[in-house]
Amino acid sequence: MIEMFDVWKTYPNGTNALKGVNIKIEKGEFVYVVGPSGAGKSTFIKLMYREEKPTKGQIFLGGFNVSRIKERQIPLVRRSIGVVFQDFKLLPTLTVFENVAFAMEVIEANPKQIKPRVLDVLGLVKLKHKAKMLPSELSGGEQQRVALARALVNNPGIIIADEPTGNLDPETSWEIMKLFEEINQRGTTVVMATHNREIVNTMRKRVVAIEAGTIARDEQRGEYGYED
Amino acid sequence: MIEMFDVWKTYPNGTNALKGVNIKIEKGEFVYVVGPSGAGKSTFIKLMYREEKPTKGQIFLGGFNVSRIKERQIPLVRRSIGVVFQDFKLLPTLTVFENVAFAMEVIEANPKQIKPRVLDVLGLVKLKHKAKMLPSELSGGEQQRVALARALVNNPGIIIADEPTGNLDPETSWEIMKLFEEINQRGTTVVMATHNREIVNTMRKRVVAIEAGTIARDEQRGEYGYED
Amino acid sequence: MKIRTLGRHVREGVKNLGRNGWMSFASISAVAITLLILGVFFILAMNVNYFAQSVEKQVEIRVFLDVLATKENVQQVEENIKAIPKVASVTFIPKDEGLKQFKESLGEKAYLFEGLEKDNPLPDAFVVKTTQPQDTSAVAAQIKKLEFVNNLNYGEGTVEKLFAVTGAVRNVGIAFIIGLGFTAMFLIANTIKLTIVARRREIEIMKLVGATNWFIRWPFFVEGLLMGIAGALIPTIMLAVGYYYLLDAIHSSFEASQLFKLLPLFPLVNQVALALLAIGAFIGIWGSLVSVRRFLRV
Amino acid sequence: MKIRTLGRHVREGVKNLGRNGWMSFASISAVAITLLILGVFFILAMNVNYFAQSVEKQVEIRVFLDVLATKENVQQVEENIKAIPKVASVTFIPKDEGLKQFKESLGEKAYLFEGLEKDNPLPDAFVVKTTQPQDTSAVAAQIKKLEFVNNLNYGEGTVEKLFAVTGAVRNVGIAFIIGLGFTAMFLIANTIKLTIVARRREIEIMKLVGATNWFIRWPFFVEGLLMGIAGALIPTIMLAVGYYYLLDAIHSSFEASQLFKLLPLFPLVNQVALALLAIGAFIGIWGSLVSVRRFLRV
Ligand SMILES: Nc1ncnc2c1ncn2[C@@H]1O[C@H](COP(=O)(O)OP(=O)(O)OP(=O)(O)O)[C@@H](O)[C@H]1O
Ligand SMILES: Nc1ncnc2c1ncn2[C@@H]1O[C@H](COP(=O)(O)OP(=O)(O)OP(=O)(O)O)[C@@H](O)[C@H]1O
Ligand SMILES: [Mg+2]
Ligand SMILES: [Mg+2]
Repeated sequence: MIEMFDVWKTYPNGTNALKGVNIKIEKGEFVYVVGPSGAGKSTFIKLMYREEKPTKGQIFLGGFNVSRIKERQIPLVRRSIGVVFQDFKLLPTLTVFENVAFAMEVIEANPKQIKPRVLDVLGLVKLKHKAKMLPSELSGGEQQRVALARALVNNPGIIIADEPTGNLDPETSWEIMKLFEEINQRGTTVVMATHNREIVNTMRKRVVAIEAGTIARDEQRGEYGYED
Repeated sequence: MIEMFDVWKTYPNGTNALKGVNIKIEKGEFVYVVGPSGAGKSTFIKLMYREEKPTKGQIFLGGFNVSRIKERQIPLVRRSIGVVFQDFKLLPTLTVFENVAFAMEVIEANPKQIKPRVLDVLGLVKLKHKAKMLPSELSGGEQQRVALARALVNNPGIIIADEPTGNLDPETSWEIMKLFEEINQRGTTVVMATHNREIVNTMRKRVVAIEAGTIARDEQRGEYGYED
Repeated sequence: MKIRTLGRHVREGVKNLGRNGWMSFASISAVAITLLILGVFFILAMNVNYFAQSVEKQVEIRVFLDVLATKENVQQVEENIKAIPKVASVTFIPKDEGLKQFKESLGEKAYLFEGLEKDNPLPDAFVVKTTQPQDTSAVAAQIKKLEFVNNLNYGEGTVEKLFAVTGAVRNVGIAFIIGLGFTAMFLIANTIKLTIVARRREIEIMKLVGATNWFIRWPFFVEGLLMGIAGALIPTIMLAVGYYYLLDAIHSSFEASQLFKLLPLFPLVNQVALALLAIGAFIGIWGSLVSVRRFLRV
Repeated sequence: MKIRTLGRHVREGVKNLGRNGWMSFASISAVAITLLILGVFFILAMNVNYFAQSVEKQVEIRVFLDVLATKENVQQVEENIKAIPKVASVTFIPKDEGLKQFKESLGEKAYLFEGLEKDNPLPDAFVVKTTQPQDTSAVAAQIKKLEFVNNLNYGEGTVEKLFAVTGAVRNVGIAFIIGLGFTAMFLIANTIKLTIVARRREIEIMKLVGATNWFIRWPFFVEGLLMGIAGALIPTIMLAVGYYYLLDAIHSSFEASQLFKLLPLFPLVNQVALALLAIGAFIGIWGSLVSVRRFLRV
């Protein structure tokens, strides 16, 4: 499903964020990406949906060679992935409902199906009652859940989530994690960067630890690690 | 130090974020504010430094009646507080160094003292090497630490932090918490909204639990609670 | 793209005008003000041209005949003149009429020549007009060669100067209108760009969520078009109403209506409306699309 | 505020121009283009006014004396005319000179009056100029009452029309310049507002970090001032150079220099520079401060 071969990423300012990453993630897997702040987790994730271009190396995702793809095909890659961004990236002038619906409009979904589906997903993240509000009228955790709803709405084959529980209380976090588990059980590949030791250690999955731009550890049913 | 009497907050869109909050926080205390997503923690905090105005009730902070204060005096209140915002609120066109220095320029500190002090604080949050970068060139956790550095730089009497470890790995979170503890030991009042059960339960302090806009629990050396 | 998506884009474009209310307002008013200036100068230039034309039309050739010419000779000359290409009209002025006109042209000084009627020194004459005033000297040269034409007068020297002036005025006017047109375009596009730069983050987010470039462009296209049209309608209406009242004011004062002969309301207003709407719509669309493009590379 | 803080604000204002590079560029070029238009029309209006003045200055009163007036009488009349207030100059034109001038004014038609020298019908005359051309008819009325003045001619009727036209042209010119000035101000302020709206979040953050309103305003003040000045310098230089070459081109062609009498480079360029810089600086500052104010209520 997702494969990286010797992927390097140097940002224009000279920061070496990734240094030769090799990984293979199978269809239907559930992968935690862990590591200290600034290790390169978000960069690793951004390369998958082509927010960033690798400086060197090859990345394959679905049928696409993401590192060599034509400009015109980038939207196709992104539509096959649902992304929860670390900084949410909600459209500030659209309501919660419109933000989630936008992802469906982009794939030119049948307008009749948009409304029920969006309300469904907002129900899953418990935000149906905030559907008509703007992102600026939401709490941090609520915004994060809208971002999650938008990632889920199209039932993508891959879900990539960058700290989707960073702004959530443990209870809500667990509900969200159960949602991820459920989706994963239905065959969706899930890649999730997280700092939540409790979750990683309880809900055992594959753990990829990134440290200073390289994969330091890659274990099936792994632990968060980094005890203090 | 901080006192609230029957404080209500209704946002313009009708959301009742706080419903009659009474609290007294003494000078030098360390208070965790916990509660589910959307409970009103950020609102509670925003009232203290007057980002939001209470709909009803009185708020006293330092020598100021924050709920009745004159427009001209608001900056004075804010300068006596160091705030770590949930969404960081870094100035996008300024470098890390300039962002932190800005808080010192605002109080018209001696320019000669700005540079060493800013580098000092950046050292505390381990970001000295990123001093010349723009916020957009940082990882989520790095941005959060810049926000923290800015809150600390003026040695304010009160530190208010809205989930200051939300984007940090457990190890870095602990370092930050030790920093808070140290500052608190030197007499600084610390108010911190958090979702981090591990931290709250390990580093025991006063815990104020907010639920649906009211204070549900207020315990010295309390627990995070909300077991699942 | 499916047809229903087009509908979505149009709706979205309209909604965006409201969502970015203040910005839309700033943009539309900048477009309106810019086009107002352009429109005012367009109307001015058209009227200056009209005035220049009416002055040019007063140019005529006065052909003085030989005193000895018989009636038949005179008729012959008239036909010969008429045969010259580019001659528009030929009018016979008998010598008595000629003297009357001459004295009228002298105004107050006429009394100095009181006694002249008894022994009229003026010959019979023709007044010749050409189809294009600028052809005057060429035609005059041909008439001069005719038999029984003793002399002719069309203000040689002065007429050439007049045409130089009207020509220069016309060229300067055209240069001004073109220059103003381009600066108006620049200003409008610039304003639209500024409103779109403020939304660059939004464009980036849309792309990251999987929108194609055209999916993003369409609503901006509609928005730009609407801003351009709205920004053009306002000055068009202002100019139409303003010009109507100007004409009214001038016609109501006899003096002013003698001095200022302005173009009638129609078709001038139609021309202005067409020009402004075309520019507004074109730059509205072009400005948005160009500015959006800068942020599509995500 | 401490003095060293002022220094910080100035530095910060300058740096902000660079930090918001693209926006600053867009703003400055919009200011420059707008002021360029204003400057062009300012120069045009000044020259039209100059032309109108030179036409008005040609107005003179021709006073024809009684044929019976003796030399002493003539001198008496001259003194009497000079005694009238607002009379600027009096020139004696003997009758032979008068006939010559008259025939010259007839141009080609002069041959029709060949024999007139033998029996000159013209009397001696004075040419009178007034200090202000507009005083002509008043002065003429007074001269008419003098002894030995037989008649006078200053183009009654025509002159009034001329002044009506030049007055109208002047008023329209002033109206245009004022209108353009205001629209230029609006456009500049609008552009600056748009660049600042894009930075509203920044202003809010500064306030939340404890900055006073003035602490935030100062760098914007400096930035607005610099944008205004930069945006005014560009068109000032362009206009100065352009006008220099225009004058050059006109002077190098004899024909053109006869037709178009333009104002010299100085002091016109100084006036334009002053006007544009004043407007640029003023609106730059005003535009930024007003727009910043909207976002200070945090
Ligand atoms: N746009 C950018 N330009 C330059 N450097 C960048 C950029 N984005 C990230 N970096 C740098 O690359 C490194 C890896 O960043 P990344 O965002 O991948 O970290 P992360 O593992 O997601 O951290 P966190 O847990 O704090 O989110 C960091 O040192 C960061 O400063
Ligand atoms: N600016 C606003 N306008 C309208 N409603 C708001 C605004 N900010 C917050 N709210 C609402 O007020 C309630 C409390 O929000 P608040 O941000 O205080 O929650 P919180 O406890 O900080 O949650 P989180 O843990 O998710 O950050 C929520 O229901 C939220 O939707
Ligand atoms: Mg990250
Ligand atoms: Mg919050």
